[in-house]
Amino acid sequence: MENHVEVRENKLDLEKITSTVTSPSCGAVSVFIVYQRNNFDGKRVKTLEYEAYIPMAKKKMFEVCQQIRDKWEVEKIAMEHRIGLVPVTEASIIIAISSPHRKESLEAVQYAIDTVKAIVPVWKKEIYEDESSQWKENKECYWKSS
Amino acid sequence: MENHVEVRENKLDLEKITSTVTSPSCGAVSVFIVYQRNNFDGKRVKTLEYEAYIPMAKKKMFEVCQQIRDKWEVEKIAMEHRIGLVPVTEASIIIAISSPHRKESLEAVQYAIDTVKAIVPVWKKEIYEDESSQWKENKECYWKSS
Amino acid sequence: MVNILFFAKSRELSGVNSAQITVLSQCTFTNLLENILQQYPSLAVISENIILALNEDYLSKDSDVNLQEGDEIAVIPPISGG
Amino acid sequence: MVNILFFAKSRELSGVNSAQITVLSQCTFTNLLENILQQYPSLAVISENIILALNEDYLSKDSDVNLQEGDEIAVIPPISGG
Repeated sequence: MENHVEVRENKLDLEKITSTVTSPSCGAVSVFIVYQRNNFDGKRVKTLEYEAYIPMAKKKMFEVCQQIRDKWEVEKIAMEHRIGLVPVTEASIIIAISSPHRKESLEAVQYAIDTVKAIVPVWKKEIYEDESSQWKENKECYWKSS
Repeated sequence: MENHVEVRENKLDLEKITSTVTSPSCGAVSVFIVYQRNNFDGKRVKTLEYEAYIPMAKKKMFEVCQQIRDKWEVEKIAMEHRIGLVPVTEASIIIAISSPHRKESLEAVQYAIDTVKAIVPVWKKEIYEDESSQWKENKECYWKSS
Repeated sequence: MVNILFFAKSRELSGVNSAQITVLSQCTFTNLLENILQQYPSLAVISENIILALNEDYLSKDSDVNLQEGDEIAVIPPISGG
Repeated sequence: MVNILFFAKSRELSGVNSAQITVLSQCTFTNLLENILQQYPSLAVISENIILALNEDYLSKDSDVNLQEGDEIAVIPPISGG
């Protein structure tokens, strides 16, 4: 039972993150990746800036791992979130989960991204080509008033 | 709307397959990978041998792509199946699907692997360390009698 | 004459990858399978566990089959891809 | 004295990343938030849209809060990770 959690400033390595969850006894690996889109409501996004309350973010990511293990029989879980400037088309988060059977890892990866978006303290600012910018708000965030 | 389908004898390249489905307008990529396990019912698996009815396999993989597009709004789909000798712990299939929103690609990748296992003519023989071997049968295969 | 392809266990049992055989041009799925089993009796042990494909599409077990010169039939044991 | 951390929009509005402030050692969530808003009035525009964390766990809006010297409070606007 292994949980790997990281918040890092550099580019996420899909191959490496996936390899941390493979094991000779696990047949299925599900991976979910969020890439940064180049537009929002028709405005062209120039770049993205992420910041995190790093120790709490990691703590909450470990809590997500534990919640997954309470619900599904999975083997290994890896999740890495990138912070700092993230160029358009690059990944901001990669979640990889292995399980003996595919149903578990597929359901778990979906739960993982839903829950990360709801409870992990990370913030994204979209910076548009017209130099305006906006802090985004996940719809999964329960204390968002609107 | 792009579908990439391949049946190949060499190692599958996760990074490359995933990159074929990314696009500046697509935020979510879901990937599912099957790795070969080293045991079956307590017998140690030495190696795996896959064979395919290649043109029909590709045709059915394209049909899976079309079924996905009938059901979900996804952007790009890539699926590659490896054949020939596949060492234990290496991947036999990688499916990657991008979509503007995560729910679609997550559901679609699950449907994709379920349907590939049901209709794509590919066969796996497990070769055990005691030199015995066995053709496997997917439980999803409808003309399997037992 | 149609081309017939064998895969996996059906290939091992028949001892060949492919062959050319003569079959009725109009028949039922059941007739066609019986005809193939007569020509390849070693397949009998998996006869309950086989589907046929015609030109890269599965045939339904209750279908009528129209065959033309050069058609490709495949003998398909339970699949195990993925 | 407790440490207070500001992130994202709350950091931009307060103008600081972190500070040390004096608050009541026993209070309700609402008291604590009011106290912080008094000391950082620029946060008023997002006051309906903030949660507080104490030592890396979210505080419930209807909770009573016990604070000790050196505790870490974070002002957390709606998150947008993932």
